Amino acid sequence: MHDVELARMRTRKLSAAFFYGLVIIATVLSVSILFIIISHIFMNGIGALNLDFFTQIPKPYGEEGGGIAPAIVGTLIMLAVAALIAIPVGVATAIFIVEYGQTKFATAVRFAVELLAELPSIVVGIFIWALVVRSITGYSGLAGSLALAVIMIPIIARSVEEILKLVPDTLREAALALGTPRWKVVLFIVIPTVLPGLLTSIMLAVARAAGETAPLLLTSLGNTFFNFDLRRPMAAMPLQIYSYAISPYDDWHKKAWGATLLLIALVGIISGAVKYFTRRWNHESH
Amino acid sequence: MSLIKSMADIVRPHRETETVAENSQPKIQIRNLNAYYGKQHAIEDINLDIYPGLVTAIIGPSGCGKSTMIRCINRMHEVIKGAYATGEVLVDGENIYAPDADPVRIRRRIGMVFQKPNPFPTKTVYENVIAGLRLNLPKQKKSYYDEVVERSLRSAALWDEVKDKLNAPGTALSGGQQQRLCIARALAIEPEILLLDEPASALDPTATLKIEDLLFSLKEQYTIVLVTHNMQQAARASDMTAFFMAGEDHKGRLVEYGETKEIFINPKDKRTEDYISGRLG
Amino acid sequence: MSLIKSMADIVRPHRETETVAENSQPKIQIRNLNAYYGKQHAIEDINLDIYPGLVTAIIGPSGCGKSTMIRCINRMHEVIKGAYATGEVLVDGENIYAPDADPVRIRRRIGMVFQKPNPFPTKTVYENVIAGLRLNLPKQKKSYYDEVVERSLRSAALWDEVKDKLNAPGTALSGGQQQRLCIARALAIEPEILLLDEPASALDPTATLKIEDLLFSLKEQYTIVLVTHNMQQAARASDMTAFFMAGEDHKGRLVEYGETKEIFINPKDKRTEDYISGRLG
Amino acid sequence: MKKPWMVLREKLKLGKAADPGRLSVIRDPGDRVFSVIIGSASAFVIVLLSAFVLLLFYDSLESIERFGFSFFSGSDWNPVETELNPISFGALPFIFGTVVTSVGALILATPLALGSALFIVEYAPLWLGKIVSFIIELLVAIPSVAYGIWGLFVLVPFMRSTVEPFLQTLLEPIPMLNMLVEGPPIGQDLLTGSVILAIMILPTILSVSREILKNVPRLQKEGMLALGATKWEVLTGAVLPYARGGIVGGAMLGLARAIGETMAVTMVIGNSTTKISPSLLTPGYTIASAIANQFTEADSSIYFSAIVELGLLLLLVASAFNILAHFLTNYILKGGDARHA
Amino acid sequence: IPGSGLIKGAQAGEAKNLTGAGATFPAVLYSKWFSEYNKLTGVQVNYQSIGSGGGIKSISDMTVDFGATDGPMTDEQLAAAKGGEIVHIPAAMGAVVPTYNIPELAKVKDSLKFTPETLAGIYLGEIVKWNDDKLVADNPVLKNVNKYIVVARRSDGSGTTNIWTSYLAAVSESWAKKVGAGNSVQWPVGLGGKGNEGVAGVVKQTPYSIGYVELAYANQNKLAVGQVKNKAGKFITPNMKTASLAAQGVTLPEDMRVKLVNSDNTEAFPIVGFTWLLAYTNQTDPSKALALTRMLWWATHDGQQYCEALDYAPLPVDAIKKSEVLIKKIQVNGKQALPESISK
Ligand SMILES: Nc1ncnc2c1ncn2[C@@H]1O[C@H](COP(=O)(O)OP(=O)(O)OP(=O)(O)O)[C@@H](O)[C@H]1O
Ligand SMILES: Nc1ncnc2c1ncn2[C@@H]1O[C@H](COP(=O)(O)OP(=O)(O)OP(=O)(O)O)[C@@H](O)[C@H]1O
Ligand SMILES: [Mg+2]
Ligand SMILES: [Mg+2]
Ligand SMILES: O=P([O-])([O-])[O-]
Repeated sequence: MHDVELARMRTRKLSAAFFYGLVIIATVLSVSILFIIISHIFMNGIGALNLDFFTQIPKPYGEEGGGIAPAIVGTLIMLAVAALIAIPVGVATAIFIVEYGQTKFATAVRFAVELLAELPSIVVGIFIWALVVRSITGYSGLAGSLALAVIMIPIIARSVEEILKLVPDTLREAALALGTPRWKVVLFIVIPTVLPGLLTSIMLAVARAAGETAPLLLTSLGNTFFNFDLRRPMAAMPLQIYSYAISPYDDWHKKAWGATLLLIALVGIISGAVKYFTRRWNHESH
Repeated sequence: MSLIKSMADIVRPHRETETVAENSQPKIQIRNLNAYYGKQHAIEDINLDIYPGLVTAIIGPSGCGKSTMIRCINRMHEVIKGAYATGEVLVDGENIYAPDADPVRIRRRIGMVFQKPNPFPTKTVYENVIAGLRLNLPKQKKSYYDEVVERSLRSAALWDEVKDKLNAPGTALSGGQQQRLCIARALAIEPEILLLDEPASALDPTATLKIEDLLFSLKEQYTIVLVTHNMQQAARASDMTAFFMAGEDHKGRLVEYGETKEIFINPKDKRTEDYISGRLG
Repeated sequence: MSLIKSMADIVRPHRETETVAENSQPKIQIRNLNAYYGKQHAIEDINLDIYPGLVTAIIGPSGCGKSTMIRCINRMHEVIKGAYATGEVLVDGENIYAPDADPVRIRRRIGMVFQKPNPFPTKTVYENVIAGLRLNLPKQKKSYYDEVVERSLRSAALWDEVKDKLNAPGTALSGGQQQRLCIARALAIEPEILLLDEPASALDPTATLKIEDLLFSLKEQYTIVLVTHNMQQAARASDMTAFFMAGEDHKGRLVEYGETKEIFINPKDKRTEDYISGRLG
Repeated sequence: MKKPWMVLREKLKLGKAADPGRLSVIRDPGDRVFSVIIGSASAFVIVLLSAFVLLLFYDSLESIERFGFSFFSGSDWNPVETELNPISFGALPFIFGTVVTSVGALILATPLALGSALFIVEYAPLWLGKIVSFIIELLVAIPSVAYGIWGLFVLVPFMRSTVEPFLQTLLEPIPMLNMLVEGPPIGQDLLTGSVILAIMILPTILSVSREILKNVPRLQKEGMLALGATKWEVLTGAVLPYARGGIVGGAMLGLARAIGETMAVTMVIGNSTTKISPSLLTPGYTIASAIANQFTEADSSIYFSAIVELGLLLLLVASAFNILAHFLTNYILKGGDARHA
Repeated sequence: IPGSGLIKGAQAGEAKNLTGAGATFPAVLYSKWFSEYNKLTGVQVNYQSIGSGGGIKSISDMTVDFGATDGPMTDEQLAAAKGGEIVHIPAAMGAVVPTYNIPELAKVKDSLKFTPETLAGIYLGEIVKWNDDKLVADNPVLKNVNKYIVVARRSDGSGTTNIWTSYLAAVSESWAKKVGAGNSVQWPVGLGGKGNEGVAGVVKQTPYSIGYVELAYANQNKLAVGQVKNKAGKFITPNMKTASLAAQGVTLPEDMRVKLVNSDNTEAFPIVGFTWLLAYTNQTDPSKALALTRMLWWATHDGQQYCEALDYAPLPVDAIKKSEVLIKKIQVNGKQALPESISK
């Protein structure tokens, strides 16, 4: 090699090392963000978790103690109702897109799902307010559930679509070649094959909806008492976190951190549990 | 050429005495069949009669439309997005492309085995075999299923190897076993016709030979169509051979059809000879 | 067998008079080379001497480790995640796997051309040719670049076809032209060794022959290693041939190495004979 | 000889046993029922999307008719009539705040995301890459309000006491740039909004870029390596030019998310419609946080209508960016070359 | 208070749940009330403090059973309400106070003194530093506080804002012209906080800030509270007494929609207002109407005892009398909703 080349090699090496350094820095920064946030939430939140926190209703302003039980209950109820609505619609839509996806209509559905999935959640709040709160139920748990369902549907549809696409066509063809009608192929061959993945992605959508605040602000309003009636306003953890966090009360700040920790733990537990069960499932079937 | 001579040598001796079913009634009659993938015209104007009790091999270079051809016989071609076919395929004289023909029923009567073994991964060996029954028929007694499973697996020459593993998942078998399992699965619903698309291409030589033996033993009862890119296999396992080739326009056409012996030893068409001698492909 | 005879016939007549470089100094010495993809042991214990001024062909069934082998020669093997190699590769007596060896420099000295033409799509033909210079040298005068471009494209037998298209994107050429452009790109930095991994497999026969002619004209100046799955090509274009094969354990090994003429006409190993006669693969 | 299919039929005592020949019968009704069910679920999704647009449009009609384009260009958001200020709704400050914070977020997040994606795809061994991308993608699982509370109690004081004063001393002497950091460091401002958004869109940009980078043909990289290029030269010479379109697409998707993000921003941005100024240290407002703050109390019909129009604007802009992102990334992922296809 | 003690325990036929939403200004009091009221009657009154604007909008849209505001509804708003006539039932009075967070003054006992000019100046963005001459003139301690003022105000529609801006409009001509008074105004400066809680939160978290909140929020959080110069020229410390004085001598209209700012009373704190509960006179659900009227009665009578401890000013007797008339106007199916046993 020429001398010029050798000389140049040194600077090239140097710049390669320099940029490698930048890449490392970017990575370390990005990775550490998660740890920073989670550790703050954990340290600030853990102290708030006691029996009252889980069982009591909130105390009047300025009084210490009490808990956020109505919010925990409300979140669970609204999530359950939302999931009940969103799972069938989302899964059916995904099946339609994947298994019947040859038509213009299916393309339009895909596109609609895509757009709905990226809609800002506050817009979902406005929509449900205008459609449900204003003219049908007033502020209510039902309206909150519907808002969460609207958020879940496209997420479920999209992730289930991805999962269904993983089923090799050879499997569908194997079933079809046995003289099986399409719907049976879908229900008895395709879906059982990917059931664990299907459940995982559905639960992740549920977990994501669990943390939504903005649409609930406009629909479920909040409640200081326990409420199991969908027709009336319902408390929810994200709402409670928001109103407690922006308040000036130290005790509420503590509870807001505690509720945040709980919410993240809930999301973590949902996804962890799903992973655990699907893994067991896989072990059993293989 | 000497190569062809040596090929002829490996044709099984019993083939020599086989009567070719020229005057028996064809089981499948293909008439002016054209198949398309969207705008692409994949095979053009195929006319072919397939006889019961024989193994008919379809050979030809890659992309000539072999798979497309046999998928048209049980209307599996159309399950691919944008794919469609024109023309007629008569099974026992009845056109399966008639407007009121039901593809689901057609496929029930015409079994198919694919290039890559595709047992249902979530089902056991046992359940794989009776999958077709479960999907298509009302629930039966356990003893009936047991009987079907044993009969089908025996027919597929797999019973002895898997009788202790009936509750293992279908994917826990070796490649060759999986392929025979797929054959058993197809046999369980007692089809009249068996289509096999390169069933041995994923298998090692021992497994391949087992499948060939199997075909030999099944052909009395079924009409068998076998796609293969392996000359030796076509020569060994089939009674009739159809040679397909795609032209410059990429449309697959039937070049030559006849008794396997004839095709391999005395091909009439220059292209057939070239292909068999290895000059093409 | 007659097939082999006919192969021998197509070996170019000038090969007959070529002196095989048994006593010239090898340019590349491969010693106990093993290569791995993660846990998979892809090639095992390879020992091979490659001589300057000759084209050395590497042949063998798919998956036997041909690509892995030549990628070890310029330390491209290790760029795949999880892949690593052990053993020695000496170039001019210097071990490129020594701890202080610099892969960037080694690659700069050993050019490589891949199976699929891979011109840089964002660069023009002109810029594609001098891409290596831009990397390795300080900025030069335009006239210098012009000169290199013309010389390299002429060496790659491409100049006449593209001299009016130097500013078109590299991907605007035909497949064969793109492949020769990649060769020109490799030649522009004046490597000592040229590795080609199935350079003609994506090309039509005419383009293939052009590439083979090109290799013939380049071999005086370079040490050329050519991987090919095309027997005729190996027979036509190479002086030495190494036959690789993978065992049941999927590890690729060197089965036989020698003058191309010998390998094709008088293979010593039964497996070589089987492979060349088409019984394997 | 008995044909095998006849054996089966006899055994099962199926009515049609005697007639194995008929192929054409009435089809399985299950298929029709099934396709109607899943078809209507799909239709529902389309209806839902249309209903969004129609309903929001309907409710913002009053504002659209009254203010027309001045809704986007006006900077007075004044729900109360005074002697000098008539009632008017001009969303420019919200639009400005949204643009500044989301573009700011993009500027902060893209290098981090791209750097991490390069690390994952190009530098790290497989196992490490997997861990790193798993960790960064966990950021998606953190709810918006959790970012909000963290932002409010940790980030805001940190920005106020450390980052912003530091930036001020750093940029003070530089003309033009010093305008960006004028004013008292409050901590609740456009800059902090950008930072929190950057964290939130980091995983989005990361996962898109990672997929794109993985899809850069190995041949392209190896072609460069074989010429004796260093890793970095391969990245700049072969990888990034190829992946550029897709990475921009990922950034667009991040932008779409940043634009619609509500709670976390609301909690740290200061919620102020005060004058548009070049300083990033002024408190601001985004479209989404304006809706969150004002929706429940827009007590006159024109006020309400104006708020809904903000929602409509958000919907349209987010969708537009989403479509753009989709186009750019799919182009790459489906194998099209952004330049020569 | 006459009329107290009439509600003791649950009543047959009464709804067990009521939903209300609105003002944050009285939320401290209301949350105490409804907690006590629940213990007393078993009725769950879910009150969400979303701001007076929200209260007005929610009652107008009939998305809640009752609303709450501390900026009275305008005639237009009353006319636009979906469910017919709305009555303003006064619930309590309170002072809106300037509260600030200046670390240097944490140890200083005396509170800062504000004049109409300085308050308007700060909120108009004309006074930007704590050591501004105008501020220092009344507060020498500020001489060395060379810091920018971080102004906090409401981001949502607010009755507190209404009281605050009504006061500024009354005392500052340029405020009246530029900004005006109302539940939501176009603020020249400031960080927005949602609700009284939010503004108090901002002040608490942000050094060198100033905000305005109902007195209870400042006191419960130990925030520094400023004195304000009243019409008579006296600096008045806000508390229950000085707030009560603001209503003295004011003739209350029948519908109780009245503003109390900038009182003529020489000892009164100048920034004071009523806070109201909003209800339709035409109720459709008898059980809800019963629960609502009983709750309103209890609040305006028994509930007043909780005011003092929470720094609100109880209603003047005259206001209670007027509220009784208004509560009795609430009807269901053409009949008075409040049981006769109470209204006697
Ligand atoms: N799913 C498809 N979509 C579009 N074109 C297709 C599809 N499958 C096959 N083709 C095209 O149709 C033609 C015939 O393909 P076919 O698979 O029938 O060939 P084949 O003879 O089975 O080849 P092989 O031996 O490689 O399996 C080919 O040109 C092929 O490219
Ligand atoms: N990136 C990879 N990761 C893991 N295993 C690989 C990879 N590339 C090749 N292998 C394996 O290494 C072995 C040798 O592969 P190699 O590509 O060297 O074969 P080859 O002789 O070039 O085959 P072909 O003629 O098909 O190109 C094969 O078993 C292959 O499956
Ligand atoms: Mg095929
Ligand atoms: Mg290879
Ligand atoms: O009481 P407000 O929340 O309307 O100020």
